[in-house]
Amino acid sequence: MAEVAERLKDIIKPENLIYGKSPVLNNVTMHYCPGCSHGVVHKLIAEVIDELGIQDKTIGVSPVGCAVFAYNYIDIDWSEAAHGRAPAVATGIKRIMPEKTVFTYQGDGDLAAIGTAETMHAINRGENIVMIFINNAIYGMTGGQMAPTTLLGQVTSTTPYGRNVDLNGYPLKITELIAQLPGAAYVTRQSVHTAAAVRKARKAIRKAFELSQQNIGTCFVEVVSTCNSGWKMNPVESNDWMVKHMFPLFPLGDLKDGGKDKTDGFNLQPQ
Amino acid sequence: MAEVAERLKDIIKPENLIYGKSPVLNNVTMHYCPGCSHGVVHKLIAEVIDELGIQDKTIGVSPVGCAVFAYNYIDIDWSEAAHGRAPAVATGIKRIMPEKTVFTYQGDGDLAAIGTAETMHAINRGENIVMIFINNAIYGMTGGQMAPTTLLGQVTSTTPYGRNVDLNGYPLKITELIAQLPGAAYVTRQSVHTAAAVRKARKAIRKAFELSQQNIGTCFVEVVSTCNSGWKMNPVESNDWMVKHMFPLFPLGDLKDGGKDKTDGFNLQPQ
Amino acid sequence: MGELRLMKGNEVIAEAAIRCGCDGYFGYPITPQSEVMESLMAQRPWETTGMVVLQAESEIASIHMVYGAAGCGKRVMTSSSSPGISLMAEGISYIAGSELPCVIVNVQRGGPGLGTIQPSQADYYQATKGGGHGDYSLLVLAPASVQEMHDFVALGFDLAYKYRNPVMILADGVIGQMMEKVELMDQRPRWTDEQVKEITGSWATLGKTKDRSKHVITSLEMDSHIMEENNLRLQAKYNKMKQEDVRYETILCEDAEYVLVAFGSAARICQKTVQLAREKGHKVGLLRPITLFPFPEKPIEELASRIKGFMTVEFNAGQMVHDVKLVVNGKTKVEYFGRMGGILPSPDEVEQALLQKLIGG
Amino acid sequence: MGELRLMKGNEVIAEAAIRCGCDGYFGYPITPQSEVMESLMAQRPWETTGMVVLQAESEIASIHMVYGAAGCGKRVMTSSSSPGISLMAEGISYIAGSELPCVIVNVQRGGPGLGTIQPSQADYYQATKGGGHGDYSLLVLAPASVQEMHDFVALGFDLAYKYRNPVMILADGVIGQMMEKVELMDQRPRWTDEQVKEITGSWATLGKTKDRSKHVITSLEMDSHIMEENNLRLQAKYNKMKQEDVRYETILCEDAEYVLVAFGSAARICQKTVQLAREKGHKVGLLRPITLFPFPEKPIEELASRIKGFMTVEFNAGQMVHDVKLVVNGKTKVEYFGRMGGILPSPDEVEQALLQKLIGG
Amino acid sequence: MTEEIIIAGFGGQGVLSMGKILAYSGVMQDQEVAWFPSYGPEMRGGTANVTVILSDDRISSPVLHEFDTAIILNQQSMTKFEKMVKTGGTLLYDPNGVVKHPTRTDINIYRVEGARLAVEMGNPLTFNMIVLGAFLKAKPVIKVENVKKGLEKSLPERHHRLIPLNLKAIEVGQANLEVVQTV
Amino acid sequence: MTEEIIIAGFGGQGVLSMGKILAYSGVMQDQEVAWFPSYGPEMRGGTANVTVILSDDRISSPVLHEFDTAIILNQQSMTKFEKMVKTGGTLLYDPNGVVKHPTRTDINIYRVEGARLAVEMGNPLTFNMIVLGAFLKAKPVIKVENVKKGLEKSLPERHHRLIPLNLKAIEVGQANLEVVQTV
Amino acid sequence: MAKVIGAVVVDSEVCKGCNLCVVSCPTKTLGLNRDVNSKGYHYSYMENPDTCIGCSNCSSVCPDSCISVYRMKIE
Amino acid sequence: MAKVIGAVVVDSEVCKGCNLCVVSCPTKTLGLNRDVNSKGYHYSYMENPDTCIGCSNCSSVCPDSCISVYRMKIE
Ligand SMILES: Cc1ncc(C[n+]2csc(CCOP(=O)(O)OP(=O)(O)O)c2C)c(N)n1
Ligand SMILES: Cc1ncc(C[n+]2csc(CCOP(=O)(O)OP(=O)(O)O)c2C)c(N)n1
Ligand code: SF4
Ligand code: SF4
Ligand code: SF4
Ligand code: SF4
Ligand code: SF4
Ligand code: SF4
Ligand SMILES: [Mg+2]
Ligand SMILES: [Mg+2]
Repeated sequence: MAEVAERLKDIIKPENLIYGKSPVLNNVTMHYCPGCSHGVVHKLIAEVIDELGIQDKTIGVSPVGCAVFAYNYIDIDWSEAAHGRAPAVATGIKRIMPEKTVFTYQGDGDLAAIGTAETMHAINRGENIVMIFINNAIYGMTGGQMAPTTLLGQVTSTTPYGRNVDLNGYPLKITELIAQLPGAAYVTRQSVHTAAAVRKARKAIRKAFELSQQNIGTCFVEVVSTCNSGWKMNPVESNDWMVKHMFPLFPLGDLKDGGKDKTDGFNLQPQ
Repeated sequence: MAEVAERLKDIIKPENLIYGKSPVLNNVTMHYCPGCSHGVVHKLIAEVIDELGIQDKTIGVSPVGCAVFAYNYIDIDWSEAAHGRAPAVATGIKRIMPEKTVFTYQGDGDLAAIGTAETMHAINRGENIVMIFINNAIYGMTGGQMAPTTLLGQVTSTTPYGRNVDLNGYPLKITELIAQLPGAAYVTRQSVHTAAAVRKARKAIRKAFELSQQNIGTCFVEVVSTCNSGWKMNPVESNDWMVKHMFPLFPLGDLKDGGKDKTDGFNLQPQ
Repeated sequence: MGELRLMKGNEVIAEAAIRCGCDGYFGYPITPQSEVMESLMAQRPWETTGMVVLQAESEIASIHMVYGAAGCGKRVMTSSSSPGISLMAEGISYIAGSELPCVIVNVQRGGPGLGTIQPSQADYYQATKGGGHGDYSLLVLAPASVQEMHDFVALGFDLAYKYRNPVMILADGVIGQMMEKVELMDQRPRWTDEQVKEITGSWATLGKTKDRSKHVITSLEMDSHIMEENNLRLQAKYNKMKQEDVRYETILCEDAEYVLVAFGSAARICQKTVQLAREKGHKVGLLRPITLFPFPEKPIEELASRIKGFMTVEFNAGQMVHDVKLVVNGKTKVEYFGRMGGILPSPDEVEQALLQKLIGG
Repeated sequence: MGELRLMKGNEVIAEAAIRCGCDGYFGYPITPQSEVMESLMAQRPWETTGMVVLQAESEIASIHMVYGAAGCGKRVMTSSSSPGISLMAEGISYIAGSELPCVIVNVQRGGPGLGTIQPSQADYYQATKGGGHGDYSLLVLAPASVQEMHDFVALGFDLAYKYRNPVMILADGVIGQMMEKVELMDQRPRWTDEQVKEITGSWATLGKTKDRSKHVITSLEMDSHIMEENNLRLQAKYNKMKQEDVRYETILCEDAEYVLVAFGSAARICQKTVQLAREKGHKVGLLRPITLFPFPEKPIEELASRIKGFMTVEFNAGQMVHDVKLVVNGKTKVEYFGRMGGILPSPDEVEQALLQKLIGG
Repeated sequence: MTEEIIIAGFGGQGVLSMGKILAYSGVMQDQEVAWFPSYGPEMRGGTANVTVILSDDRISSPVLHEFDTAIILNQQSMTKFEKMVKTGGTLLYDPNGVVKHPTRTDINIYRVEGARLAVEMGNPLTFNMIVLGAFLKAKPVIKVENVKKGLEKSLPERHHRLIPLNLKAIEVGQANLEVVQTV
Repeated sequence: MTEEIIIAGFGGQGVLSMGKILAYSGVMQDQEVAWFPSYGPEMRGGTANVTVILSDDRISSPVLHEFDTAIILNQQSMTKFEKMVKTGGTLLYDPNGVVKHPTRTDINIYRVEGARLAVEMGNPLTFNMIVLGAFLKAKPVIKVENVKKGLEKSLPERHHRLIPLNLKAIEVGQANLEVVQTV
Repeated sequence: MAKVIGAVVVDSEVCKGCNLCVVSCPTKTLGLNRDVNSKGYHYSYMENPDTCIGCSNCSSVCPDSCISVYRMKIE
Repeated sequence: MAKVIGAVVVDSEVCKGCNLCVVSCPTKTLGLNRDVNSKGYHYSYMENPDTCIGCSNCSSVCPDSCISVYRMKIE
């Protein structure tokens, strides 16, 4: 036992630290349920902001949703946004302070239900912002109601017998639509259920923030996520459920890369 | 001269009438500017309602836009809708009276700007309604401001130097997005600038109303249209301008046919 | 006697809607009232009474779905909480302008903005003075118990159809989340097609048959003279409400020297305050407006001429107090006591305020 | 003297915005005020002063763009007309709750619903009693001339920043569409980054530097006690407005026996009525509230104790009349005269009403 | 001096811009002015009218129930506005647009064949300037030089070449004013 | 008879459902009842409390500043609610969640080792029923048969098989009530 | 061979003179009248009444439904 | 061959016992403690401290950033 302690003391030295809490994260325990994906994504954003050295020029727009208190956790300037309006708020910020890096952080209810118009139009204008989209197929904050991305058959508090297409409509694959908007620069779908996935997601978020410095259009990162409370499973089961049920409909990977579309196709014809 | 009159008298007899004003059109002069496409599309809708014999079961939802008075012209029951909300109003009507035929009639500002969320979600739910979309690339009613579908370079009262992508964003090809929604049953893009086009457009509208009787999802007919007042051209020039400039971005033809998508892909995976 | 149940205010709204034969509900989740839709969804009334229940993509969509369905002469409703009701402002103005009957439930939370999900009564102005644009009024019912949450759904529809006017049930987080014993009404059938036609056939969009001219649901009128007539018609209707449908409750007002005026859950607290004050020998009564519009002007006017003062108790910065003052018109003292931010004053706290502001002062 | 121009009220809003160094405008077309954005777009201020002008996809997006940009300590604004303002209700409540300064112009048209595009003053309640949810107030300026449309833009920003509160310019279709001679202010530079930092650096989202803790623009507060404090802070601010920033104009009130109370274009009509009535020997004056919130209580109170009666003249069903009554508190008669639906009463029509309701009666 | 004028006709007749030039000319001679149009979506082909007030003093109401002068260019406007001319006031009209000629005997009545003269001038767009000329002949409330200045101010630079034509039209109007009755 | 009760503890302790069963039992014996919870997003892992009022008369305020009985299941709740028990009232607590034991001398104080007993019963979910049993022993305001009826009414059919276990837990609670002081 | 002849009737009061029928007529039958209707529009009329083949192109494109088309076969 | 050994430090007060780190560890180093922290969570800890290779998988997946990972090479 003493031997083990000795050995650990040897390893646990500042110079051997290879992964710790990001300095851009505040020392506040997050209010999220145990195992919630929000926490992982917060961490990645903080890490990227730290890596890129843009803490002093980044403005976050926090949504209405479980991440409503995001401003308590990531140590940057933040603006709240009413439910669904984060892309409009971010547009206002970015247009008025074009030298800043502006990002929104939104859930599926926020981004793909009430905020559909703001989402589509901000991206179609090619606003030079980053959008982080937490798709957990449910309204976490309000207690687990159906979200636009809820699967058919999935049980939520407003689809207690499973989502039914006639009663409730189809799941909305909004990221697929977004990828087709000419103003989108980079659109990718990631996940954070394994360490490998987390590393890929971090890369994607970093790329989004990097591209955003070049003002080449909207960078959009969907993270397929879990909401174990809403789903009424434990965090580990939730990950399995997500892999099994959500990935087929929301396959991971890049959907668009390379900046806004050329304007040719959208112009008046030459005289 | 007399001879001519004689000859005409011969031809102009009730039994020789092959095309006259539809009985489903009221005897009211429409308030539209001379040559406005709205009038033509109204006529086609009236004709189709007449042909299908569904005057007594059709409820129209008139928008805010130049067609705000549509209820004065087509002799059916109508509900107004606030700007952009026609798909929600139509959803309310159709869900509560599923045996009726319900259609919306909306401009590009109405359907594709302020009403984007209602448009996308009604169709994604597969509401069994018909949507007629008058895309004249401008806000006619309010005096010719930029619409979501205004082309880059196009002059409007809010883009007096031509629409510019950095200032104003891209034209939104909303019909292309709609065609990908699983709830869409039939999506087509038509025009009414020539007699041939009018006949095709009538067929499309008829098909939309016919399919709508089968409750197989949303039927969506875009009509690429002119707004000569807003464009500041005469009606004939407007048609030419439309053909030259709008058709390349908004090519005519069917975008989807065959009913709502299968639900397989959207379901939970089998146990 | 009807079935007795222990239920939450929010749940009972759903239950009452189904039982009174409501045709449709359109809504969007928001705390503290999400249980309304959740209860409806759990009950699947579409399989029993045929009631439609739809989760919309937003409160804006909800209210316009209500607009469409109400235009068909059907009895439809929505519910939300403060920020969601704000989003409905344009739609509610349209509904009032088009004279459509419907029921809108606001289970208030604290504002402004995102504020707090805790209870509040700060939407009194919004409900009674028209949050939306233009001259219109909702008929506003303020339930003070779970039983009234139940009763006011059916009553709301009755009044909505009597006046062809939207009715708002202005509740709050307390009543929404509280469970009480409630006597449920027996299941009534939804209106049959024939009944709908009989009741709404002169205006609803049921499909234009040959025997009548078309029906148009609209608030639009470009002719100023007709538009003014429309406005006057609305005002006449509101006056009629003032004549015929004022509702209120008085407790121990007969011999009262001081009267508390409070609605909803604040009135529940005041009930106990009255008790506490009476125990100490103060002649205190309570007037509880049940309809906030039309406001109970007459009983207040009558009291004004003989009592020493009123104190309103509100979970807001002082809103209803102005309506009381307007009626009292200088005849006696009118004070206000309130808490905000979701804090609920306790009965003794109200008693102290009463002593300080009125009785002692 | 500044440059003289003949301009429409709507156009001058745009001109004044550019000249007073406004940083950004976000809007959506609606009659009768679309010329505001059109004029801005025609002027291309982004090439001169650097002002941002963006046509949003809706009024909802507009107001939330304003929210974002105002949170950066920039001087931004939007404009709309009645239905569009209703759509902003939630956003305005958020702005008030987050204590963001900005200017919102409402060029009113007739409601409720789609109503008419003709002029109206029926959004008085909405503007002064909070169309959105929760306890909040806008500072409301009511211009009665094109010159005031000009002046109130700069004044609006000054007051908005003085109080960190949204300011509404409550105009109507008459003032928006009318052309008058206007003296334009000289072009002022927009605030430099240094100025912005100096003025708003303690709260704005300018990017968190090492030397300070993060700034968060929010209206959210789940701790009821802190939320109540926030509410009390807002109320204190509104009280301060009542102390320091009441604005009104009186015309011939010194010896008046009867006083008309009217704002905006109604006051213009009443000015002539005063003239007509005086010509006939009636001692009539006019009190024109310039700030509708804070309402000019003192001058009305003073008059109340010595005149024979007030009559408000409003293009609505009688809204401001209640604020006058609240102040008068029974001390003298308070009448209302109004027209609706876009009908504008002529000066002699007002005179007749005055004779009937007050002088004659 | 205060002159309260209503100009009324069809949307396409240049009613609003005639009022605008009049108002701008008032500014040029240091007067207070107000220009208040009817507005609406019905303006397409419908009627249009504008109230113009020129005054040496601060202007009160832009909404009036009687006018010093009515300039009337179609029948609908005649029906509506003839009765709103003050006793002793002035009514100027173009007979081409009118079926029922004015019948009042307590006001000054003038006519100008604006439509015909405009066609004769080879440019229908000069119509409103001809009518304006006639008005200024009947009631010289504005100096023509100030109208010129007003035109210069109100027209965008690129249209300044049209000013001579407009001034010519004003002359034609002045020369062709017909007096029907004076009181 | 009116009994005003506050039950307070952590979110996961079954505070709200204990209150619910109590309220439902009141209904079963024809009383008026009110059940008023704290609510909020912070309920995840945070504190939860519920006011339950049982009365023979119409119930006025669900908001109270003092209680006949406080049932306290963690330290935070002890800090908050000990002082709100009426003089002569009752405080029941589980010592496992508590560091600072109650110090008042003017109230009746009881304890029950709910957490420990629940583990002993082999089912931590019986915790709240054990506490309820203890309460009913201390203050028999509700008959156990009515609790049974209440359980039957309030639990969904599929959970009825759990009723015997719950009744057993109530018995365990009744048997294990410890009297700290009575006044 | 059966020849088809046609004729149209334009509701000249409703016509707004937009000219769309005129340019859509394959046989140049229609023209805009020099006269105006009561709303001031140069309304459409059969300038060359002989040439109409009753194809109803004009009527199809007319936004104001003011053209009735008649057709008959002659041997 | 250089071998890599590692160790982690879990902030047991912040840990919510979600178990995600435990299942993500390739070497089964981690486990949930029987004891609970002050919030009642069974926090994560190095059950088998010898096996850690410092791969930082656990730390990557931890939503609450409560794991610090240390690694060193040994010859
Ligand atoms: C206007 C308005 N409507 C509704 C709500 C209630 N509400 C808060 S968060 C939310 C949705 C949360 O779901 P999502 O966006 O998916 O975020 P998650 O909590 O799942 O991360 C809703 C409906 C609100 N605050 N404001
Ligand atoms: C909430 C709201 N915002 C704005 C308006 C003003 N408005 C009326 S119609 C319209 C747009 C019209 O354009 P479109 O939908 O393309 O129809 P069109 O007139 O071109 O046929 C607008 C912005 C309104 N009536 N309501
Ligand atoms: S409710 Fe769902 S999304 Fe919200 S914190 Fe809990 S697990 Fe995360
Ligand atoms: S403005 Fe345009 S869309 Fe409207 S009626 Fe005229 S031509 Fe048609
Ligand atoms: S029917 Fe055919 S041929 Fe005859 S006028 Fe019309 S378009 Fe010409
Ligand atoms: S198309 Fe119709 S409205 Fe146009 S000119 Fe021909 S007949 Fe007249
Ligand atoms: S660093 Fe790697 S090996 Fe070590 S505990 Fe974490 S996951 Fe396991
Ligand atoms: S992942 Fe983090 S919070 Fe979850 S058990 Fe491991 S250390 Fe604790
Ligand atoms: Mg979600
Ligand atoms: Mg359009």
